[in-house]
Amino acid sequence: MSERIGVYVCHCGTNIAGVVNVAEVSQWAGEKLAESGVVVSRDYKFMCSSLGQELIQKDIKEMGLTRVVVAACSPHLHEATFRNACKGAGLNPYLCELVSIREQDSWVHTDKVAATEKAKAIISGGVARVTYHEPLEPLHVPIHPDTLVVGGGIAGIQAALEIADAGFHVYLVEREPSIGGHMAQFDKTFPTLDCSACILTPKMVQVGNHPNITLLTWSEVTKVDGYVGNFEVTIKKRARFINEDLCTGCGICQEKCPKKVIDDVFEAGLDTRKVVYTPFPQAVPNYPVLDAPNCTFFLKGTCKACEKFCPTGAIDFNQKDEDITVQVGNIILATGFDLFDARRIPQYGYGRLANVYTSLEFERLCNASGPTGGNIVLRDGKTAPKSVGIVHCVGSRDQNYNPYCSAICCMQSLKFAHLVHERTGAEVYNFYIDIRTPSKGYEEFYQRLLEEGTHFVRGKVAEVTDAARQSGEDGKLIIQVEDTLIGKQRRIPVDMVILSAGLEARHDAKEVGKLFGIACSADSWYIERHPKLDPVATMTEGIFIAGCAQGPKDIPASVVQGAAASARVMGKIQQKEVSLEPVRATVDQDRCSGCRICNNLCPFSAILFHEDTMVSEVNPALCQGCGTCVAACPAGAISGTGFSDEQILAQIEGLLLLNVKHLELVPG
Amino acid sequence: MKPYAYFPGCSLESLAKSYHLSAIEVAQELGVELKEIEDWNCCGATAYFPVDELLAYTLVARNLAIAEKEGFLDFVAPCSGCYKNAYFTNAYLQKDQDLAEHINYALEADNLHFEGTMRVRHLIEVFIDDVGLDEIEKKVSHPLKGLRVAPYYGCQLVRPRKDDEDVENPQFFEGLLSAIGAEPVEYASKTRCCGGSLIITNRKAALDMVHKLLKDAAYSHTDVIATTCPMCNVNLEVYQNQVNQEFGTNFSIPVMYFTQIMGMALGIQPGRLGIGKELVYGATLRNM
Amino acid sequence: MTAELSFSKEINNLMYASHGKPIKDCLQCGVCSGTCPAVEFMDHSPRELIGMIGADLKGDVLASNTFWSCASCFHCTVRCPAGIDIADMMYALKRYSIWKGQYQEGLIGPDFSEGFVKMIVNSGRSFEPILAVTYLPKFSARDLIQEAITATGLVLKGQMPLLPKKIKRLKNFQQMVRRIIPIGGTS
Amino acid sequence: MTETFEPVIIGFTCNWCSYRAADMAGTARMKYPPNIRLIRLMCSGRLDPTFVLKAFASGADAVLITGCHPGDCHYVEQNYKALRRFQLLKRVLTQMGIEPQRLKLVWASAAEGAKLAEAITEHTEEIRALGPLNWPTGPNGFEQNKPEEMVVQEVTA
Repeated sequence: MSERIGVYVCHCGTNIAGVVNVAEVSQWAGEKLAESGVVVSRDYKFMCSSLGQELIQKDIKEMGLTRVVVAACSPHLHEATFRNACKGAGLNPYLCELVSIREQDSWVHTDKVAATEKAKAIISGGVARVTYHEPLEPLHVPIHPDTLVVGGGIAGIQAALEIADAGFHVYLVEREPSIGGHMAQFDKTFPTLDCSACILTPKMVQVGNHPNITLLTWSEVTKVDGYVGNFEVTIKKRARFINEDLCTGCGICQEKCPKKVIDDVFEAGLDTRKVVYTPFPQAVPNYPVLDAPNCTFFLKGTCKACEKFCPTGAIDFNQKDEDITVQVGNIILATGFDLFDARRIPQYGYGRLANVYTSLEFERLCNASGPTGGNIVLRDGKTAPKSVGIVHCVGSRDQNYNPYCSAICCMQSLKFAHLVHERTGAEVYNFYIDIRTPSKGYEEFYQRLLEEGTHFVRGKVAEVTDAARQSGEDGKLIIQVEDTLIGKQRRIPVDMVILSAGLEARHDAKEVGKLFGIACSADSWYIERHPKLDPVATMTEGIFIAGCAQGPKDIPASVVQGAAASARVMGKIQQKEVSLEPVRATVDQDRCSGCRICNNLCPFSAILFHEDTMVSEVNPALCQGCGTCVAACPAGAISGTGFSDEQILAQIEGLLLLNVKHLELVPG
Repeated sequence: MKPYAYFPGCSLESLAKSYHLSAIEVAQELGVELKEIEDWNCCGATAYFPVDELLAYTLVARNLAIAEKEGFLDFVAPCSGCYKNAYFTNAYLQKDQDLAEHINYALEADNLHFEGTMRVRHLIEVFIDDVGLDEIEKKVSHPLKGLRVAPYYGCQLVRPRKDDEDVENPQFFEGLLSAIGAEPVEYASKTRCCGGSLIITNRKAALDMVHKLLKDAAYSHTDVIATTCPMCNVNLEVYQNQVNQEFGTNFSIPVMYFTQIMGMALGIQPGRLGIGKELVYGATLRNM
Repeated sequence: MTAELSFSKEINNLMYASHGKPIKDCLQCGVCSGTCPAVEFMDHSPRELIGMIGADLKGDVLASNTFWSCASCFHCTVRCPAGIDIADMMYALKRYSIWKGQYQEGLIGPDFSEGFVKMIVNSGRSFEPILAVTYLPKFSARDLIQEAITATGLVLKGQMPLLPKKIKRLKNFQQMVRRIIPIGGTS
Repeated sequence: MTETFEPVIIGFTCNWCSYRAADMAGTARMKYPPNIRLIRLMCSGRLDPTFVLKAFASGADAVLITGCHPGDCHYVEQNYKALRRFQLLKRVLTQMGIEPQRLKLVWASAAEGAKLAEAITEHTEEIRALGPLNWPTGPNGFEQNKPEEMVVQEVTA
């Protein structure tokens, strides 16, 4: 064996040495693994300390080591440390292998003998593997300074503004006619109860006027090519039938349009809007959208009232959808959430019993700019409720619907309770399983509600019915529930029921995820790179997530994530270029039979097929290094850098070295 | 249409004769061939699982195995209880090999073997899914104009949940009733329990449940309650008087099997539908 | 492998073919109790009973009439947010208490179930009049009269046959039953 | 020797989930038998069936494949490919006269250290009960001394 390998066994204080006989291990490696190329084997108290690193560097220089195996903690902790140490001594960092005898050995086993034997096996595996390592260089890719933000809710707005203010250009794409997202629909925000619009609209205006922001509303991303630093994104700008250069946003068209339709989006179905409309007065941009499928002119060929009255001739019935292509270096997905459809729980009567409302409907109902001007009244439009029941966990924490907690419902329900109490003086009942208020000022808000005399009934509501069984129930909605704290069945008659519906991932989250090449959890929330230490990055370099797209969260948390994602993006932009781990697949052109089996296996479409030469090739910048194609190639033509067949097979043999010997000894 | 393996169940031989009669008549009218399987045994009802689960499965498996042996594809039960037991036993045995082994060991004693090839259906499913509402509508000769019928699903027809069916507010029964020209009644407790065998083991509780049901039905102006299960029918009809005594009410809501009501719409002569054997007989019906 | 199985474990094991989640997943939300049509007639609500099982209060659980008041309507099962098959748990408890011969005095449920089983084992079919013998003795005088009235009413209306039916291959059938009982372990 | 028989198990882990789960088990000082020896791959999708056969050929008594839960794969969907290969492998092993239960697949997310530890313990016990892997010999088996051939045969098959 031509390689000269150094083995370094770490005590990690007593973390390892307490269970594994480190000295014995290192001596064993020095003797028994000599035939595999080990020329030196040492143990040391703390290998990661500067002294420990110098020990390795000294040997590299003086003994001309060509490979290094460190047996210590998990590579996820100190791989970088030891690789840099080797680099410092002139050895290619990728010729160093860190094997874990702490997390995988000393910390999980008690039998010292067995643990020591296992440590030997692990090291012999590392030695066998490292022999086949090859010197590698990290890949360097330039970063385009522009950024794409998808979704104009509060998270997207925050992210866009942070980046734009830092002097970089941002494309902000929003599906709806205006930015603002769900927050624009709310009346008050918990726990401070400040007016949602008052704090949101200034930010929306900033976005609208910002020189560094290109705002594309009524638009959707249809195609994403390229890779970190160099994405090419195609955006479909749907026809608005309004000439944006001419439109002054005066609103006359909206006023004159003779046709009304139910507004299912912004007013949550509680009110109507015109066919030419801006969803709400403070909309950004303030020029309207013409909803063609409902437009009398498009349906019957006559009307054109809007066109007649438009003072600037901005109406353009011939406008077509257009595709815009932009180059960006990074992408932030802030696509938000959908509200759980309360119809899926028939026993709660939504859609069947008039005075059962969803949370979003109620937000509009108590919103000063909403259909009732903020008067909390029943569907008849005049009667104020004398009693209101608020049902928590609707569609959340329920195996039949969504198993997760939607995080915002408790506080939202408390807010509703307060508003009802404040504006109508009605008796309010909250039906909860657990009250969760784990954030600054939240528990205090709960206290406040208790003081206001809101009734709290601990029990999941069984059903809401209008079938009166006892006196006092006629004409009421009866909430059937077990009050679990007193162990009694209760039927509570109320005038209005509010269902605190949970949050769900966007109905098209999976497709969108595929479009951008990022993964969804089973619940269709986008998966972050690390739940704690890398919460806004994804497994795809250059693509970040913020807000409810990543999971249910409230406004403060969404803003934080928007800012965090923008910080990550600006960090990347400042680097001017990214260096990528060289864990990549490469195709040996001569051995490739052109069978194309690998082509469809790659989720990142990193493998392209050359029709002319009839061979496949891997684009190193697109490849994420999962190695699936390597495993699948029937010709063995694809090799995975850093995880090659030779390396793995050698490691297997190495790991079993001891064992094989053992088999030889024991007959049978 | 292929013939169906017909499993009447014990009640249809005694308490629910009229269900048996009307089911056969209506099926014939709609060209559905129901072939009673040979030498079937009791399905175990709800009283059986409390004693021995395996034995309960065996009882049901025997009937399924007989139907399999006779080469049927669909196993049809008019009784919701039988249906539920058959459906889930079939499903469990298909999933659980060990369980199936136990059971098959027992079945050998009767030279039978459970394969799991049956599709278990309730009679109403067969009419709605296989015959189809349009077909039924075509065959209606006496549409039940203005007759307010309360569809009573009860429990075992829709519960426990199979796949993703709506177990809280199903609609298929309403569809069937509209198809025969009747007016389906919207009422609160169409999937609420009738008390089942509690009528025997816990009379007070059962009567209370029946009372609530009748109350809800009456509240929504019901001419007749349509049932899909002998147990429900007996509880709602036969014990109506006891409810009246118990709660000082005076309900007299006729209760009929959905097949009897279908039969009337299809112009089958009432006698042949077992009509006239009810204890409660509503004015509306008499005038029909 | 432990010698003594806890009561809650025993019940879990008894839910043989139940495809629901284990009882310990219970959130104590009470949706089962709120849904149960018979809950007013139970000395402990289903939720309480689940809690008691979790706390291994074997005696109190077996003394309860809750599971004997269950009509097996499965409404709780389909609504349980924890995916527990509560109705099936009630069956499990019935089996357990019959096997242990421990249940509240004066209940009709146990006798009824066993009577039902015996009858089917004897005839292969169930038949109301014979069945009555097993449970009528426990009826109050008032109920008895009621029952008589209803019954005669039924007979007059020709809804109640007077002779029981038996299946043809009764021998095989009983043979079959005998093959299972040792596995199930009924008395 | 079956009393004292200690199997050797090779475990393949995914860098993003199960390997981190193993780290977590360590950090939390959870205990499991020392019979398992882990190999880190970037993804369970990297698992070449050859690796498993190689492990058996080189003296492993069992193999444990671990990866991200379906739907959670860090490379979108590669764990599904691992699942397919696992099923294929089980068949191949049976044909080779190796008890298929020697090969096991477990999904363990980065947060499921406990689950992984449990799975390892379980598998170890199963294999302890099963006894050492004895290469079948005779007409339809393979010669103990040349497992490599078999590997080649089976992979191209």
